[in-house]
Amino acid sequence: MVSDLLLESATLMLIGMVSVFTFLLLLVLLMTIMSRVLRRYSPVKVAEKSSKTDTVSNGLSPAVVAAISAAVHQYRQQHK
Amino acid sequence: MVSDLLLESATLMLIGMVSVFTFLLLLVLLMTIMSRVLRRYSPVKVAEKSSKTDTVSNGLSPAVVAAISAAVHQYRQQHK
Amino acid sequence: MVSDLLLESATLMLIGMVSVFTFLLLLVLLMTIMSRVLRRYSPVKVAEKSSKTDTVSNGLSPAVVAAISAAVHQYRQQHK
Amino acid sequence: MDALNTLIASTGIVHFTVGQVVMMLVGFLLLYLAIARGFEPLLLLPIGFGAILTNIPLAGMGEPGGLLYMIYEVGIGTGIFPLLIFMGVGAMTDFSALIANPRMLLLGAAAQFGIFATLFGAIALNWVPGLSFTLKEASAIAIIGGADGPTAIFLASKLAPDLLGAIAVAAYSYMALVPIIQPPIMKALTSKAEREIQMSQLRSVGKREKVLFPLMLVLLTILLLPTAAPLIGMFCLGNLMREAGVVERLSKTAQNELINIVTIFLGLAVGSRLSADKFLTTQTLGILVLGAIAFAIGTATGVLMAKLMSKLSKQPINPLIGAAGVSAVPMAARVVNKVGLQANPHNFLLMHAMGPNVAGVIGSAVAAGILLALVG
Amino acid sequence: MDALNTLIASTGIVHFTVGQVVMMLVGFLLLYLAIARGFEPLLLLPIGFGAILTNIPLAGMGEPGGLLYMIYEVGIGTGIFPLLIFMGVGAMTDFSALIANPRMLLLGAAAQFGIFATLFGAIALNWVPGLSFTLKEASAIAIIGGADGPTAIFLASKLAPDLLGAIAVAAYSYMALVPIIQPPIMKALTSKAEREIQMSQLRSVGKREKVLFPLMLVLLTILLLPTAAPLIGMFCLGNLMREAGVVERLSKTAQNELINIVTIFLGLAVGSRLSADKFLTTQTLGILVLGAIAFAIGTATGVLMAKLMSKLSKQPINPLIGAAGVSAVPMAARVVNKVGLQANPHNFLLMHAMGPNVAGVIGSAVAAGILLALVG
Amino acid sequence: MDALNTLIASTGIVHFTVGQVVMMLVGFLLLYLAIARGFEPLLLLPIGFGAILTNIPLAGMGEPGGLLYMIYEVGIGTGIFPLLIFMGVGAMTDFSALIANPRMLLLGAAAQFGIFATLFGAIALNWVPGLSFTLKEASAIAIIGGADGPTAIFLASKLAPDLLGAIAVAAYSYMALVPIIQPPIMKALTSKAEREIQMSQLRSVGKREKVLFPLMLVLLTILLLPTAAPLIGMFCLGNLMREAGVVERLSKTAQNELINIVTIFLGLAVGSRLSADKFLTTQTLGILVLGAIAFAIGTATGVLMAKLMSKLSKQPINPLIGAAGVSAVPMAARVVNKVGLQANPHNFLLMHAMGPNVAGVIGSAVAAGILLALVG
Ligand code: NA
Ligand code: NA
Ligand code: NA
Repeated sequence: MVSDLLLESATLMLIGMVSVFTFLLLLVLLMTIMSRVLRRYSPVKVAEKSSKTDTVSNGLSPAVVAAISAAVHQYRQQHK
Repeated sequence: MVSDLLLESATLMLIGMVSVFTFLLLLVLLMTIMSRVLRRYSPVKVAEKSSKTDTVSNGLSPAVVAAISAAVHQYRQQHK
Repeated sequence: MVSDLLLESATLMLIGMVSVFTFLLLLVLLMTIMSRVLRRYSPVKVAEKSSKTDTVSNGLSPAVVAAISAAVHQYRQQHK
Repeated sequence: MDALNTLIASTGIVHFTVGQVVMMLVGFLLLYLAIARGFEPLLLLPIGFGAILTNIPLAGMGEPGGLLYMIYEVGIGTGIFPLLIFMGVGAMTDFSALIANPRMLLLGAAAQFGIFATLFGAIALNWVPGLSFTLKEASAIAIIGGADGPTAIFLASKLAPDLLGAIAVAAYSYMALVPIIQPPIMKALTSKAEREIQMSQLRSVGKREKVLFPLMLVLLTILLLPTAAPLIGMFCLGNLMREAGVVERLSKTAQNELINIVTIFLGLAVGSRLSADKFLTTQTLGILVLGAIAFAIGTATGVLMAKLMSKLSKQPINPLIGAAGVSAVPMAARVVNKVGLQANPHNFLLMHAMGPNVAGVIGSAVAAGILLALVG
Repeated sequence: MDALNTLIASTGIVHFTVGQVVMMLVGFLLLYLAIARGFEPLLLLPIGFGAILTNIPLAGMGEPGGLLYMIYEVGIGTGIFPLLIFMGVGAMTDFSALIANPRMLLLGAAAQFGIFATLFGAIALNWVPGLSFTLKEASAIAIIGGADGPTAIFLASKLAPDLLGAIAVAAYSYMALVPIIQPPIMKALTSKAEREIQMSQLRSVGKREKVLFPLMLVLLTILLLPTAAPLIGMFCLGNLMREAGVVERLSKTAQNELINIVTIFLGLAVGSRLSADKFLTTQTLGILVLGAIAFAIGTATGVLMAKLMSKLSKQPINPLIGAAGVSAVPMAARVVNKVGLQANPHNFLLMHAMGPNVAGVIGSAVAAGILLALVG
Repeated sequence: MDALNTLIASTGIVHFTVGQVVMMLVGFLLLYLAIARGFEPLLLLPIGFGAILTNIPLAGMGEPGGLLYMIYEVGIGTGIFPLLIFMGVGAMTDFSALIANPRMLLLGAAAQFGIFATLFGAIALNWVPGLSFTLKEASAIAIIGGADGPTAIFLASKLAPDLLGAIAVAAYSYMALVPIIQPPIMKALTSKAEREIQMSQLRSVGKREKVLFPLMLVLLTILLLPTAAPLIGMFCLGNLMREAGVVERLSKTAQNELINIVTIFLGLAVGSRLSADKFLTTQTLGILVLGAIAFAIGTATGVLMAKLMSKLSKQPINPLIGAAGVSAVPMAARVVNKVGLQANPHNFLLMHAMGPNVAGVIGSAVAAGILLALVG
């Protein structure tokens, strides 16, 4: 009884790991193809976009930035 | 069969459009009356409220504004 | 009939109030014990924590504070 | 012309009953109180609107299949909405003032006499011809004296669902009327000298005490009063999320988006119980009268208890803070502060009144648990 | 090797039907339109993804027990999701422009001719072999001409649930295509001189008017058209929360988190109706054709009504703003502004077009109520 | 005095069973770990509190009609909560590191050996007297090795609902214990020279690649493993909303308010499965032991795979990053970084470990799909 189950679970282990690897290997393949195709047809855009992301990622909302530049600008006007 | 349905849908079209216009005409009437009544009894308040709305609509939260004025004030204190 | 109900509700009133007081008195007791025990074993921490809470409770988000100090700092750099 | 007849037959005008018209006016009255008078607008606005929607003839929004009916069944029939509100309120409540001075809990206990006296009064009203309350109904009505909306709705949904609309409306209305109801009672029961008493500053409270408080409260509830466990449990969960410091994003959501969403739905669902057949009864009149009495008694016993404690205590206690024991957070504490300032312009009682104020929330939840255990 | 066979039998590849493949391509097309073309992405992205998920063989996500099925039943089967969206839209809508110039409502009325003409046209299509629409189905399709997503979904869920997927997709797609569909019609029906007309500035509107407007609208609906009460009622509740000024936290939640959550679920649920058996029919073709016609007719009658009003009115009225009467807020108003600027670079019609634009929302909700009353 | 007896009979004290007391202590232990030790507090705090609430005698919060029971049935019984969490996690996940170096997926694959080896081990435990696991139960337990909370809860709710509480608690506890479990294994399997390997900087990744990635992943899942479609589908929907850039408000809501609300409810619902009869069994002991083993094996195979790749690859690969393949995002990646810094103070592996880390999420969802296909 237990040995039947053990056999079954050993099969599961084998098939499971093979399937996981197959699935993820196929994904690696697809991703590699995608990246190559995309970079061939639009090599410049990549750099642009990533720099744009950097600007956003400093975590300040545009409203805050706008408010601060306005405040500093106003202060500068009043005190020069 | 289809012609019966067509007749029915033509009636629907007629009654539907008449109803839509009736409904919205009544709404026009009600709104006009309301505006006249309100403006007769409180002509000044309208202007006040709208200016208040303008101030809010610049999109800065009071906290941010407060923070900035505090920061600029503090800076001014320390550097005069 | 009504008088039976009245008697029952009078009992309810008595037992209810006694229970409420018992429950809350026990809570008073527990809280007093807890506070004493805690203050005996960590008298310093209390003050520290409460001051930390004060700083947070001024309602400014860290992002805003950071933004403002950065702005003011930058301004100071540029104008000295 | 069949279609025209169908359309005319489907207008609301020709189907209105007098009751529906009256209840719609009640709905508009609640909207007026909420918007123009600022009476507990977060609840009374959706309740009022729900009352209007549920009384539209033919629309059936409060009947099986209708939007309001479904919201009621899912949210109040199950008790989920008031419990989620309580979790949010827990996440919003700072117990520092109470932890610094635990004896304030006794004021929260004394003020619950409003509940139990009203329960007795409601049963006594059975002598009035045309009025008839069972013990369950009387208990559900009496909880109005707890001055706590979600507790009242939770208990009413368990004990007397048919009265839920009137009870919730009465509870929130009287909570909004606290500034009118309480001051005369407070002044009548205290001397000017008493009202001038300044209290000593509260000690600061550490984080550990704040974390342990909800745990202790839930533990005591578990041991002594399991019927109050849903209410107090969810309240303590909210407070623990607030004070633990490690789940800030859950705490923020519980006290903002989640409670807001639930409040809209809770209001609409309560409003859906304001249908003519459920609201336009002599019972509603009884509920309104009893609710006001409950508030008044709770205020009075709170103040009297504070007077007693003031006499017995070494530390100065201003008896006014007893009035905050009814809960109605934070309105009652503000009223205490205001009446205190009238007697002595330098007497700021707000922080001292917060203790009894939050104690009142716990007290009425405990009272609800007792009623559920004995009557439910 | 049993397990291997089981696994292979459970892959999707071996079970795909042609219909599922086609519908999945439709799903990817919707994603493309949403992401790359910016076509109503808030709805078409989740709809497209829902279409993909529901057509996965063996996964059964759109069948009883599946995630999408449950979301559909709870949210659209009951009508709750479109009503909550409408509440959120109400909380986002500023009626100032309409209150300042109530006659704009007539443009919103005229544009509804697109709905009723299409209803007639759909029935006429029954002469085409292979096409067959009942009166209910024709009504649900015609509402596409209302250019209002939640209204279309609400009506379709009541009158023709099987067509809901196609109707919702058509409605949102044509709303996104407004900049392409409307300008030629607008230009064909107006002279350059008419398009150049500048309109006088709108008066400012007080807070009280803004608060009373939703109340008046809901009152009129109650009296005349109770079948429209759920839609217009929830819309007015949202707008009242916005304008009342006392429940800002509820209003913010209704127009942000709540509507966002519901939008995700609504999109997935609509997507779950894009299964091969429901979508790949000749009816869908009819729906797409009729939807486009409905939009075009609505635009035309809106413009024609505006021309008429322009002739009769003492105040200058630019007939272009009639095109905004179909709703499709705020896209249609922007298109009006753009076409106006092409004729006269100093002619900013945006604010003037907002009046008919929001009138169109009310108009199509009224039309939906009439259809429910007469056909439902 | 009847009422007094009723009240006393309704206190918790007199009804406590030993099992309930023990489970309540388990609940308090979880709260302690969450609050004082910072163990996955977002989940363990509500789980611990739910465990306390569900074990209150007489309150019946975890029984039919009770709050926790309803939350469980609606959210976990249907599988909706873990799927919504997965959507939120998808919206929070940045796949840049993985897209820049797709081979990292193999580390996510290798680490899943922890799952399948544990499945075998669980069955082997049937030889131990008193322990007995079916294939379904063994699979549900084994998924703990996936180090992914929502995946574990989703699979357990399908295959072994009775073990769900213990499995979820084990999964989240071991995820919190990653900094203790992993480093010794990582050091045992690598030489100091290997741990010092610096990796070359990752290339930047364009927006289009990020948009196409979730689409490709969902497509592959559809074709090969439809049973994983709900999990991976919702994950990809979340990620697509994040990267599409056109539905930012939906993405923000999915990764904040929605996931927070669901997390509170999910935690409470999981806690409601920590009742004495379900948790205090020898099986739970087996689950805890097997879970730890699964983690250890997954870590080891991940590292070994990375060693293999390091040998075969032209680009330098630090074998430590293999440990991140178990998922436990972002804890495992941080541990990798820390161990790397210990060997070489200039070796920042965090970004490089993010690739295998998110690959581990995909890997365990795939493994869950396989188990559902073969055992479910
Ligand atoms: Na109270
Ligand atoms: Na419209
Ligand atoms: Na994993």
